[in-house]
Amino acid sequence: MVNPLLMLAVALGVGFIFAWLRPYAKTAAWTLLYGALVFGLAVSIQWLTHFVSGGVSTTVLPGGFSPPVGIALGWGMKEAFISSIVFLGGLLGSIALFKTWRDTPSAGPVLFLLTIAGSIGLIMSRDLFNLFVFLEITSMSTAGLLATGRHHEGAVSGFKMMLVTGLASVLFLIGTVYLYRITGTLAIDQILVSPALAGTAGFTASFLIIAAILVELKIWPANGWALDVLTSAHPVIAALISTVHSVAILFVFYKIFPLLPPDSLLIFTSAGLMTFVSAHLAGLRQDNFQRMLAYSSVGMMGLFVTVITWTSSVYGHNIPIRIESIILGGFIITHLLAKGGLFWVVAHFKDSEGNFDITRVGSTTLGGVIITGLILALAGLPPFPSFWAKWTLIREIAASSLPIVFVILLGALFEVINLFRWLGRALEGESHCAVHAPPVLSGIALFSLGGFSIGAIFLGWFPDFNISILIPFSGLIAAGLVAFLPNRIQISISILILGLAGFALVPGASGIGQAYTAIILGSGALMLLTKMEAANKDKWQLPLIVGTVLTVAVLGAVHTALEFWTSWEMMTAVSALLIVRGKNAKKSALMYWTFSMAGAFLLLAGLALAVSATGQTDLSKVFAGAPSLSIILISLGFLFKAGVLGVHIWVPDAYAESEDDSTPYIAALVSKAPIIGLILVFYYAADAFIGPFEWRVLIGWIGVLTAFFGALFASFQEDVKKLLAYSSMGQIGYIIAVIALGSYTGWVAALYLALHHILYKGLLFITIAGVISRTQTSLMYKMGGLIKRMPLSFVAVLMSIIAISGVPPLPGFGGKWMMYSAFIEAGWTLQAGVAFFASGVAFLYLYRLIHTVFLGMPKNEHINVKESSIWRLVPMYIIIAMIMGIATMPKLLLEPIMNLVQTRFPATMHWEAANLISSLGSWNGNAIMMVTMGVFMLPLILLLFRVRGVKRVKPFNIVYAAEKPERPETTHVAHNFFAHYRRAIGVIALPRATAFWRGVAEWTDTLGDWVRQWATGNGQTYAVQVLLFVSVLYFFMRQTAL
Amino acid sequence: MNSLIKRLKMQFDVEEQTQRSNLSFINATALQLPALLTHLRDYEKYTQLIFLTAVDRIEDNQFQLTYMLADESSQNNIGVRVRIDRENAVMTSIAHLWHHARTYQQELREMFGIDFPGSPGVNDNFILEGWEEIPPMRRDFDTREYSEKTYFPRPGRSTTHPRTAMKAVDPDYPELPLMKGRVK
Amino acid sequence: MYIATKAFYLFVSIIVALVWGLTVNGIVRKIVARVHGRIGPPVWQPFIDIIKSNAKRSMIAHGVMFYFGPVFRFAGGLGTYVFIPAVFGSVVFENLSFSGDLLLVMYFIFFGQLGMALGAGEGGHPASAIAVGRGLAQMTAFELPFALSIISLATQYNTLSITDIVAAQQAGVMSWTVFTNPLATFAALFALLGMNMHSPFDIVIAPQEIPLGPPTEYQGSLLGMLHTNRGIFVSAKLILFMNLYFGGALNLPILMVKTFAIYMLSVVVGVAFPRFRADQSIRFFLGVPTVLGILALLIQ
Amino acid sequence: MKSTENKIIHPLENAGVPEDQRHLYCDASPRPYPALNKYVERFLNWARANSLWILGYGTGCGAIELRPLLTSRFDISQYGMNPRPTPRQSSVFIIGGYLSVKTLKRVIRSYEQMQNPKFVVGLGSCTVNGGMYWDSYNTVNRLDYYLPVDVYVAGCMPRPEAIIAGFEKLKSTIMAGQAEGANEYAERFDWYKSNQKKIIKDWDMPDYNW
Amino acid sequence: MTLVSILGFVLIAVGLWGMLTRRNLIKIIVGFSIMDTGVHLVIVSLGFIKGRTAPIINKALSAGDAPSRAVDPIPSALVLTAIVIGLAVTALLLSFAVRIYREKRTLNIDDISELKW
Repeated sequence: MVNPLLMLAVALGVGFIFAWLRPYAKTAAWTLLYGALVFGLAVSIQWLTHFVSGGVSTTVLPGGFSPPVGIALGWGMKEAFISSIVFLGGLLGSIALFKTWRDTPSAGPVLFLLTIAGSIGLIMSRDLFNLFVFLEITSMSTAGLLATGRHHEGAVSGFKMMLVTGLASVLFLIGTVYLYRITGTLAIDQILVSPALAGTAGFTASFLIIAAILVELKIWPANGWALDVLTSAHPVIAALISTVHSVAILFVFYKIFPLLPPDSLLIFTSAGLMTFVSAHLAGLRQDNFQRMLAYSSVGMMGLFVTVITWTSSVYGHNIPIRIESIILGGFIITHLLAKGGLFWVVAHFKDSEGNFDITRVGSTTLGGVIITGLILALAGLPPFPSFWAKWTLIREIAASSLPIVFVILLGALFEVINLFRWLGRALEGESHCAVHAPPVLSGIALFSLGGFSIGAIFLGWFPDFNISILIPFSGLIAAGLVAFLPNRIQISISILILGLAGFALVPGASGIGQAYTAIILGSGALMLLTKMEAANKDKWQLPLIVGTVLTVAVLGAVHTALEFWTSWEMMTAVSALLIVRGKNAKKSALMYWTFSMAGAFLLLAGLALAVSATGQTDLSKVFAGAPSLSIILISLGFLFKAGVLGVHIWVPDAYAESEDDSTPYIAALVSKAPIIGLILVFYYAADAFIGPFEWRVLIGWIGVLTAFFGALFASFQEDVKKLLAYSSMGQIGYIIAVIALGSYTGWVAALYLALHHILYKGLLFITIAGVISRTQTSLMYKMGGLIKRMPLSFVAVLMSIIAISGVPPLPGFGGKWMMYSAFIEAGWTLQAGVAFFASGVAFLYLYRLIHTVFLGMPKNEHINVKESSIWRLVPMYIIIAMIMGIATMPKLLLEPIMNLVQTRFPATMHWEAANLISSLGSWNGNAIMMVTMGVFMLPLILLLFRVRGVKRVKPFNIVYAAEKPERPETTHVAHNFFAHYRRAIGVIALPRATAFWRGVAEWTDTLGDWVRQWATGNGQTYAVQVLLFVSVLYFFMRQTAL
Repeated sequence: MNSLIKRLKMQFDVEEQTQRSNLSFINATALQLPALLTHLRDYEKYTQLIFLTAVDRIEDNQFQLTYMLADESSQNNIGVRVRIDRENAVMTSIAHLWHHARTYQQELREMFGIDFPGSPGVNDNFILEGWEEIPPMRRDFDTREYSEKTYFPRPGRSTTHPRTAMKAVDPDYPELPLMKGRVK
Repeated sequence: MYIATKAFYLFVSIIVALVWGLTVNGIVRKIVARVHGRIGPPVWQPFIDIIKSNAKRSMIAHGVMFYFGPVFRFAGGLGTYVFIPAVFGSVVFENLSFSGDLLLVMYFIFFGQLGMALGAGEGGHPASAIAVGRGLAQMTAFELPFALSIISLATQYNTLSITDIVAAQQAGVMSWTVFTNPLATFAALFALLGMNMHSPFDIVIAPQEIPLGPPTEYQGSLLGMLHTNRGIFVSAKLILFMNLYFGGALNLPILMVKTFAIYMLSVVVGVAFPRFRADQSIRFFLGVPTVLGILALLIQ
Repeated sequence: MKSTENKIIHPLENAGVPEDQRHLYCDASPRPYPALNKYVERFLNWARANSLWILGYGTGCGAIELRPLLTSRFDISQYGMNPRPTPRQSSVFIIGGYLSVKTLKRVIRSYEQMQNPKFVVGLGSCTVNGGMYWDSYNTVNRLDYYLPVDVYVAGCMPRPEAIIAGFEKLKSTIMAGQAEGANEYAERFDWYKSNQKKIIKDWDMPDYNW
Repeated sequence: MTLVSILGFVLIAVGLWGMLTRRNLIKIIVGFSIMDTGVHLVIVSLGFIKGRTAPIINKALSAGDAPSRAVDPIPSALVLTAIVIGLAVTALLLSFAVRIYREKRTLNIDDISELKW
């Protein structure tokens, strides 16, 4: 084993040699520089593996004396890990900076090495004064690094930094010497055990030290300087400061925070939380990407402080290594690679004038993939390490303190909103500018992230996680890898992927989940056929669609809470990406993302609470023992995702603005995710149907009101996709309401309705996508008369609207019949009334849909419109055949459903031959189908006798006398079709929810702006803030300590 | 009314002719007309244009246009008469003063062939769709000849002058002599 | 054999309902005329009109859906009727009521409406589309009190089967729903006014402004079919109301008396009131009738 | 009879319609529809005669005399007659008085939109020979040159009784199977069309308004 | 609390006051220097034991006597390092000030706050 001290020595030494050697032997100098870094990395990793495999921590005594006389350097697993991080960050950073350094001779490389060396010193040293020295070394070298830039901004922010850190070091120094005075030693380990520490003087001195470190850690509000530094620095240097330097200081904090009594830790936790929330709040207002990253870094520091102090306050000094590794390790790795990666991306994509435009990043496929990966990693989505960290953290905190969970999740919500906003901007760009060489570094970063997470699973840290849950991820990547192939081969491969996933997932699932997974995969594959029509313009779309289908499907195959949460997050992320690839979808995707993430976080809080309360991992047991609060949180999360009334405002835009070909997957499949979630919760939860305050009745009302308002809003839309979106919202409302019933009939109805919704909503969206692709518009009043041009599409839409409206004989009626029966059986009569009203209002938009698009006057520009391509028609008619089959023989479908539901509720319906008997009435789908055929054929045959004299006329051959029809546009009654309805009851359809959420957004924005004003840019203000911060903190600490 | 005429005479070169106590006509020149009408509308409260009509003074080779205005507060009407050349029948549009004047002007354009340049839609069809002859209200247009030429007159139609027709005694209507007595 | 007998009975039942529906129409027209002090058309005028419409030699069609519109409409009327038991306890007039219940009947009403609306839509006449818009909007409104009333009945009798509901009312006049559940009955009767589209709720077919609305373009046999349907559909609606609220009928004469009386309700209201605008009638139905329906649900 | 049915009907030119709108209008010319079997036709004619649905065209002054027909005093509904708002469903077309060229155009449209069999009643002297406007530059003199008229009711204006008498006459004509105006219009289509086009110079509609 | 340490704290306060109230960069740096000096005084005062001598092993003070006769050597060692570091920081700050003045022609701290929010 190499002496770890050598890393430090080599780095320092090479720093000096480099400066001396560079003018004479460039190659040798550079080799030495990188050699030193690689050496350090290699040594650290070697030690790390040593420790992981059971090595014992050692203490290095460079002077040969033990404390208090000599300096002691600690060297254990944590130190080795952090120093690996530091060297890795340093190595990557120096590679990224190589070009800059080579072109302009400066002290940069030396200072860089000094910073690294100082950081290593900070990590290893266990001597207070030694720490002070290393703090100053790193501060000065980073300040120096700042000044190496061409612009004076570096000097300015360096000045501010030195001012504030100077102040901090004064505090540190005073604290140090007083501690020395009290305890007689400078070695941390000895101070900690010193009895003198407990007194007031010891407390104050320790406080000064820790306050100085907090200032260095950029805790709000004493962090304005850091924001300026990170904004003005060269991005790679900013990455170095934000990751390497900060992580080193964080480790210092980790070493010394036990100096203070444990009951004061809550103050640190709060300070960390405030930093976390305020940084992300202020970050929302940033339009400079690098400054946003600065805020993100600061927020991360806050989170670290929270995590460290909180775990310590819960576990004392015996924090389980597993938890510490996952939470801190996960976050630190993410911080290093993702945040560092984003800084490197900024560096790489800056134009010659130093301006950074994030749209340039997304303009290349590789750049897009990389920034997507980095941002998703930062946002804590699976399979990135931060995801596991987040899960573990929230699960651990939920066990003891729910408010902290909510604060953390609020901050995280701000963060993910902000990150996704930038991602949306990045992906918006089309390739206009010259393509850069791929940023290899970021690629490496991404790769390591994925590698780590998979490694984490192999390490067996999560025994409740089955690797098969990551199938969607591999499917997504596999589909992405073949994106260069011709379209049809690509689609065939995609369908194959879905099939393989089915083989892998379906046998492992059971019950409702199994059926669900199979159905989602099947319908996804069916819908994929439509893509055969034409080559894809967007290479992202197909992999994302495959990913969406798989992530939605995998929800049925999960067994543990962690697996559920993982697939839920994957589904959210992938579907948001699918939406954001639409033409003008940036804003709507952000809205979707915001509400989905808010729902997901509620779900996370609920799951974490349930898991920690039950101590179980298995989904069924978790739900079975879950406390009411967690059931409420979980179902609230699902309701958010389902877009029920109140949080529905993302629905129309997300559906309408996503690509026409993507919408069916979102509308028909993704919308089923919350449904299966609700079903799973209520299936397993023991008391979900009793609840503290009739929670399910509330959900039931939310459901029917969603159904009603969805239908009402749909009636007033002009955009066909928005109409269908609101229609989906309404249908989901019915399903939620009947799930909430918690009765046998209700659940049969729910499953039946959900399955139908997949069928006819998929059918509708496929058909309408075909129409839109032919007519090149999605505004209904611009279409019209298409029945003559697209008769097969018309039939498809006709079938689906009959199915949706519940008119017999198509299977929609069965759903409605069971729904009303269930409502009446349960005594939910008023809800039944509202549901009936909703289904009446549904007629309005359904008629409007078919009339405005297919009937009425054809427009001149659509005179040569052709029928949809065969690739659309085939899936369309397969679905129609399925609908007709179900209509004729509903028993085939219903019997399995009823068997599934029987496992949860006692049966209240039974079959008599083809007659389904409920406690209220009966339904014979078979007979109804035949009678309908009969009564339909009778007049038809009568009329067929008269078909000979009939003259087929043209559109304008309508009744008119004084005024002849001018143009098809003026003759087609389409725009604002239900104006009278709006006049009658439009007052209840005012966009109140939209106004409310806009208000929330504006208030958040204003708050963020207010928080952001703290960073005034004036170094003196920053210094004052530091003093104030320290004073206030001291005040609070005294309160708790005494 | 009289004071109005007096005031007008002070400002414009007009002749007046009073028909009733609340109805006067003044003759003006085509050149003065817009100014005169604007004055009447804006300063003399004659805010309403009742009608605009034309008479074919074929003997003078002129059209006489009459602009009838009303003062709703005093119930007084004033008609402004303007004569324009019949051969080159062009008149200033007053559609900017009263929007509905465009309809009258459209009608005059169609029926008399008087052009009002700048009047909106003045050349659009009004009543006659696709008329190809000289404008039918011009007195040199022989409407009877045109009707006979165009409308397939039913043979056997006879026309009697009302005066002679009313004198004839119909045995079915014994009260006719009473009527006859009235028609002299 | 069973099927043949059933089909024959069904045929008889349909013919009776059709003839009765048209006759009621004729009688009402006669009565209204007499009230006006006119002589009025003969009672059989609706039949002549139907023959006349079918006697048109030429017909035009705007497309397949236009042609299917009346077919849907008539099928909707027929279907509604065949799922309702017309005479309680009668083999002939039991129809096909065993294969469905009240919900089926309610939704089958939509079948015809939808088809007609589609046919009218393909006709392409602006007035048709406007009228369909009005009609659908008004329908959503008057279906609400009706639905509330039906739900109230279902909880009252704990069944959705029409035959069972009729059976429960056989204990004498006071066991009729109109007496046992008057709120629900009145809510439904308000809805019936809207359903019959008599004045004041005839904005849909407003003959002067939007020439008859949906059937503007229909003529000849297509119109004849619509008129035929009017006969059967009126019968179906009246019989449904009779069954649900007025104790059903044990034989045809009682059926005739009861249905005629129910029909007269909307006729009397119709001749007495002028027309509502579409939004007014929507708000009307969402007002008092809906409150009645909600009360009917809450009071039980 | 067979020959008329199978006659290949030349498509109409529809020159009056702008070129980009021609595809919106049917370009077939009308064809006569033969009567059916004598007895059937007799029955159908009875029905037609007893269910006369009126399309009233009332821009002429004669239309003022149509209103009383609907009142209690005259009540034509007792004869099975009813006003009908759409030409598609009407069978008798009442021209209420004089027709100018402009209104004739609208009358032709409405007439052509009615379905065979259809009947025309000319009301007032103006429809007979132009009446008091006989020498106007703008009034049609003889309606039967433009549409096949079944019954004229003379008078200026004819009283409601006269109109009812006219309807009686029309009914007996229908019953006798002689009211074949629609077929006549189709058979002499070119003649009618040329008369119409002679006076309607601004022919901006299809040649036959289906 | 010795006089020296009180003086040190006074210097710290004076320096801090200068740092926080002066607008001129140079004066701020001077303030920083004063504060630094104050800190050094405090450190030295903490190690001082009355009646003892400087902890320098030479003829006057043998290694054996050192524990009993010399003041605590560690604060003195610390202060030496601290002085060096303070000097370095001051130098760095001054170099920043020079650089800022070269490019912005100003030494007013209010004029260099364009990086904000």
